[in-house]
Amino acid sequence: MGESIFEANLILSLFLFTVGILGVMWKRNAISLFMSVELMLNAANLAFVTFAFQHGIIDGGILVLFIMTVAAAEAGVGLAIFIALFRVRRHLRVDEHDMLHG
Amino acid sequence: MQLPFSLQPLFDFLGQFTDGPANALIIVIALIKIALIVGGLLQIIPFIILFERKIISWVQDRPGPNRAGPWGLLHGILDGVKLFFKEEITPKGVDKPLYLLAPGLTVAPAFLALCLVPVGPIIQGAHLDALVSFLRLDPSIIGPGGIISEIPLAITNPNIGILYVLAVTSIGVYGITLAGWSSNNKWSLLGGIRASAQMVSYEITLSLSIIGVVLLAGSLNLYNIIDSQAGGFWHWNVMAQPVAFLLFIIAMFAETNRLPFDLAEAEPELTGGFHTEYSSMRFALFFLGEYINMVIVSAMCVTLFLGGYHGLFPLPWEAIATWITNISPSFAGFYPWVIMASYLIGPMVIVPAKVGFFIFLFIFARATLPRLRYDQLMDLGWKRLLPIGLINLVITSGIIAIDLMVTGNGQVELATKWIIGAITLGLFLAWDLLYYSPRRKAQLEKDYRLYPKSAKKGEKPALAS
Amino acid sequence: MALVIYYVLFGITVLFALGVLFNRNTVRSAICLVGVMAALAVNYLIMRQEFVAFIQIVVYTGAIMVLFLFVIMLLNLREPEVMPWYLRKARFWGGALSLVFFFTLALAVQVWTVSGVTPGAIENEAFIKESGTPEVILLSTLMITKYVAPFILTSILLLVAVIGAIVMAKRYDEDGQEIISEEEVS
Amino acid sequence: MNPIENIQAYVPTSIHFSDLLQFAILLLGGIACLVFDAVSTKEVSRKYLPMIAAGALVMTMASCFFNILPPPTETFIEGAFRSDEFGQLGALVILFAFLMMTTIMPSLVKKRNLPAAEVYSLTLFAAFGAVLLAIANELLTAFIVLEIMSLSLYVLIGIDRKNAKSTEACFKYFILGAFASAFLVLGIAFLFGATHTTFLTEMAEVFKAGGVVVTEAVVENGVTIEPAVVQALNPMYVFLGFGLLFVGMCFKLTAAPFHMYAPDVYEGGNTPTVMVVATSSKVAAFAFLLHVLEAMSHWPVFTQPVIFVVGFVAIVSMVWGNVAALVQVNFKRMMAYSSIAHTGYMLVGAMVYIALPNMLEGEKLEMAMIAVRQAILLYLAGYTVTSVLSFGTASYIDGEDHMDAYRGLIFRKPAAAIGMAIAMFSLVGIGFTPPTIGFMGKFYLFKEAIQYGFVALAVIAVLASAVSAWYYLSLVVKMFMREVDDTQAVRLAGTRKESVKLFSFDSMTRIILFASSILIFILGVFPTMFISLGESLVYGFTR
Repeated sequence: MGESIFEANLILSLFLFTVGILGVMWKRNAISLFMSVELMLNAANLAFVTFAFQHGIIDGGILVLFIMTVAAAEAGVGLAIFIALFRVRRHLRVDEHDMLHG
Repeated sequence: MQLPFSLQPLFDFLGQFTDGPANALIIVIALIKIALIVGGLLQIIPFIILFERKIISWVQDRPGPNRAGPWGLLHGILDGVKLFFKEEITPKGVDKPLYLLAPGLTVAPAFLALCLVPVGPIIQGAHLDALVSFLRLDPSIIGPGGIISEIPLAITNPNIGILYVLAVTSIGVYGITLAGWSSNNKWSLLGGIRASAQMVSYEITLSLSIIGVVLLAGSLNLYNIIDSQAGGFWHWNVMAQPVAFLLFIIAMFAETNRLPFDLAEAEPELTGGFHTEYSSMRFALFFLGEYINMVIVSAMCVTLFLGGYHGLFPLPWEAIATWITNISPSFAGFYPWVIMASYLIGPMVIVPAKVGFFIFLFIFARATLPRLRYDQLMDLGWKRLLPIGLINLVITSGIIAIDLMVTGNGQVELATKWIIGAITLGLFLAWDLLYYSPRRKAQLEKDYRLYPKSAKKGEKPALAS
Repeated sequence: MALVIYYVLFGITVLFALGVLFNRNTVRSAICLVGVMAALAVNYLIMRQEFVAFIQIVVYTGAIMVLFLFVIMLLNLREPEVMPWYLRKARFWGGALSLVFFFTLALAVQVWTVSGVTPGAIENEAFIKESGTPEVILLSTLMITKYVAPFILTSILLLVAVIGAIVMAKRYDEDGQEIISEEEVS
Repeated sequence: MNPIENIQAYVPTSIHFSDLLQFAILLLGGIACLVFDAVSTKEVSRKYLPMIAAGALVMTMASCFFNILPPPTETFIEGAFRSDEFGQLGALVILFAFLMMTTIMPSLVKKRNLPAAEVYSLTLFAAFGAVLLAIANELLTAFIVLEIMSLSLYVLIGIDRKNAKSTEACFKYFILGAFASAFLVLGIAFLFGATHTTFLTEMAEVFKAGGVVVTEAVVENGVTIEPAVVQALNPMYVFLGFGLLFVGMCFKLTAAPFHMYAPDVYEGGNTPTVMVVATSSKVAAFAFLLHVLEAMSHWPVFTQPVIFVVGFVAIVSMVWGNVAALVQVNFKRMMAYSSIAHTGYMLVGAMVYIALPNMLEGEKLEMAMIAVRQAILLYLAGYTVTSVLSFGTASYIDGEDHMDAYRGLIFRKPAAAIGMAIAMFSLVGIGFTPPTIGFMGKFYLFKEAIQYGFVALAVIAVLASAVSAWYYLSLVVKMFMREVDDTQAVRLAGTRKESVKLFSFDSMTRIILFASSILIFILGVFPTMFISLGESLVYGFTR
């Protein structure tokens, strides 16, 4: 069975990544936006694990662990930033944050 | 001794549907274990509830439930029946899918974690051989050299059991959080927020206290952890990790949302918290989940710190069995029974007793301790338990590293365990008695002015205005 | 049999991912993301990366997503996402471009992927089965030898994240201007 | 040998953390800031923390003048790092901007009531991440240090939480930064899938061999069996991986199609942090990008398409950056577009860098690559010094960012106006201002491009920089020639009057500003001095 799931997994990974990009483009809520970014990171993790399994390189697992840690750190800081933004603006609707332009 | 008929044809028949009799056997064994462990626990839970009410009434000096059945034994069951037949109310304005999902998300992880609890030793080697020949099964499928070479007395035994438990319990928070969110009720929402923050905070303490044990055992497998504590209570991890044991107990209370930490449902403030809008069986599922969680964290505590299914003293069961057979020829048939007793004493006596102790602890804490305020809860979790856990971990791993370097056999010596225990406990007590408690007391006296300075000696202390 | 399970899982992952994208309710979308993460964990289990699979559940669903839910609930973001994306040309073209991106790449992967396990993988698997070395030990050995630099730097990253999160999220009381606080929680 | 046995028999060879000792000073300084703040009062920590931070930065900069890091032929810490020009000279450039930032920060901390400990420790951590990113030799390490730098900078951009603009800038920077790092990670994943490794030196071997080499060379019966390629490179994975990684890096470098956030972030963020974002993070990210390109350029298939892609991004950055800057009325937004344009110029150098291995061989190739690296580093150094001067002056004159606020600055703050004018002349570069570093940097860069046949690109770059003269010089004109127009609604810059104490951070800011305006000319007249300094630091004498 192992032989046939790589392509499917890579395509799944690309699919999740694309959904993440679409989420970043389409969503209006900052938190949904950031969730889409998390989805993209998950897609990368899936690609890592798939390659590690296909080629028998254990390293893939470790790289995934590091990326998870980075994602956790990013999430912590990001959500703190959202809270700070909410405190000054009272909402998180992305397309209404337009104080800066022109 | 053998059964009068062979069970093999049965599995051969089932094997037609499951790629061979070995798979069928695996499935049947798993089903039997699930029936015994899960079914058994479900039967016991009404009595745990009754036990709780009795203990509380004992603490409060009143009779407690005593109407239905002798000593009120039927109360728990009748409560269940009542909840089952109550009308199910779905309030207006709830987020329906999440509202229905939440109780399931509370109970399902609890049952998943139950799969891991090792209630007894692994049947393997000669004993498994004897069992197989008793059941007259094919030794090439099950037996020391067969496809199934061991039967652990736990529903499943993955290599990374501890991680599995952590993963599954971390899912449990979703039930409470979603219940709070979907109810469309501000008290419920507050309960849900509190629960999520609390569980994430205390999971860190929980993990920190577990890591020390994992270091001592050198494995994430629950059976390996228990084996590293074999040989009497002086081998138990509580001797090596007393501080971690305390931390684990505190985090255990917080993880199950039990009383000193039950801010998610604090009834004087939130009228019932996350389950305010639930009734009937949906409410009962939350209730059930809470009690199963209690049992599971108790069982994990037992597994990690109190030697699991091992008794206080190691009993040489083989020797006892041989001795009994040697008393008189007519006792020869007792040998397998004694061996069987050695396997069953864990699930039947030792584990229930130890778990029961912790259940009692849970209930006693509920009856005696006041609830924490939210900021106190966070202070305790982040400013006290987390640093203590980190320091404990650093000391433990340092001493273990020295031990491994000196002996070089990959195992932690008994003396090292005691040294770790003595040092960590000593430091903890020294910090508490010499530094923390006096300051805390001074602070409290300053804050609340229980004993004003003007009061003379011998005078009755009076509350200042 | 296992292949069927895998494709069911594939379908579940895709559905949950679409749920993340198209749900207007933030919390439901978060729950869908939890679903994606859990499904990926099962996927890792199929690929025999047990440790990574369970860490995925502990870290992503147990910590990160709970944090997301906590913030959503703390800020009480109940308003649905009004998402007339099909009306907005920029969004529409962005979406179309990404879909083209996906299909091209998927096709390319389909064409170019060397199917099958490389010899090294088969050898490894046999070795793991024979020696019975748990994967965790291999991972941890690698982590403190070959990948020691990222391992140490990760701890610094976490320190930075802690400082950053605290400084961004804490209340300011110097000037008595309390904007919004966790009072609602306590 | 089985790969897993390989792991079990892995003997750590070169874990000498002392190799990173000079950069660990930054880390220790950051932690010292936190500890000091915990044990002291607010006033005391506000007074002494910048000293700690500046001290750590100065110590690290001083150590950069000694040959501490291992030579470029060696990797260290298990192959995670490798130093070249960007290791010591690049660190010097990076830390210069950070030093400027720590000297400007105290007044900002006081004025806006910011948390001092967090500001200075995050500054030091960001510096730590940046200098390590410049020498990273492993993709994952690079990613993690990039995140250390980025997370610190996200927070520093928005540290003034009461200011809605600053918070919004922080939010935009964060979201797009996280988005970019997701691209980066997937890119790393596909490169890992193609080459089975994340170490750039090993990756270079794989690209040289054209595939993954597993078997080692064995001598059997006097016959050497060459190592065999067990798996040919999958071009799909390489291109996908590189493409995603390049997109991610373009976000960090603010190259043109991925620059959307830069103007907003530059406008909203506080000036000292924006200065660092514009300079140090760009130097570090460029160093990393060059290392990746160096590893991959050994693969002949790779060269042509990637030259096309990088060239495209370079042209778009130059053209769009310069054209959009023409219409800006806000100084910081103008600088943002200018920084996009400068990224474009530098990408021309990166393009030459990729093309080299196909043109030359052996010793000559090595010399040429060093020359291109030095040219890019010289350009980066010039850009850093100039930006430090312009942003520093802008923060020092402390007014509105609106361009009209600079009218007649020469009559109110002559020193600031002259400094700003020098910076603007240097930024223009080609055509007008020969003795400045801006000119010499561009000269060296475009010389390399023309030498290796990218004449058209060089012409476009020169034309683009000629366009840039318009908006840079119009600012100078505003400062020097226009009278103060009282009817302007804009509040005029430079009205702040404070007595400046000697030995204060304010005076240190002035000293650095003065030093950088001198440096612009020194480096402009003697650019070879800088280059030979780098050579003697990196290749001069063995350890």
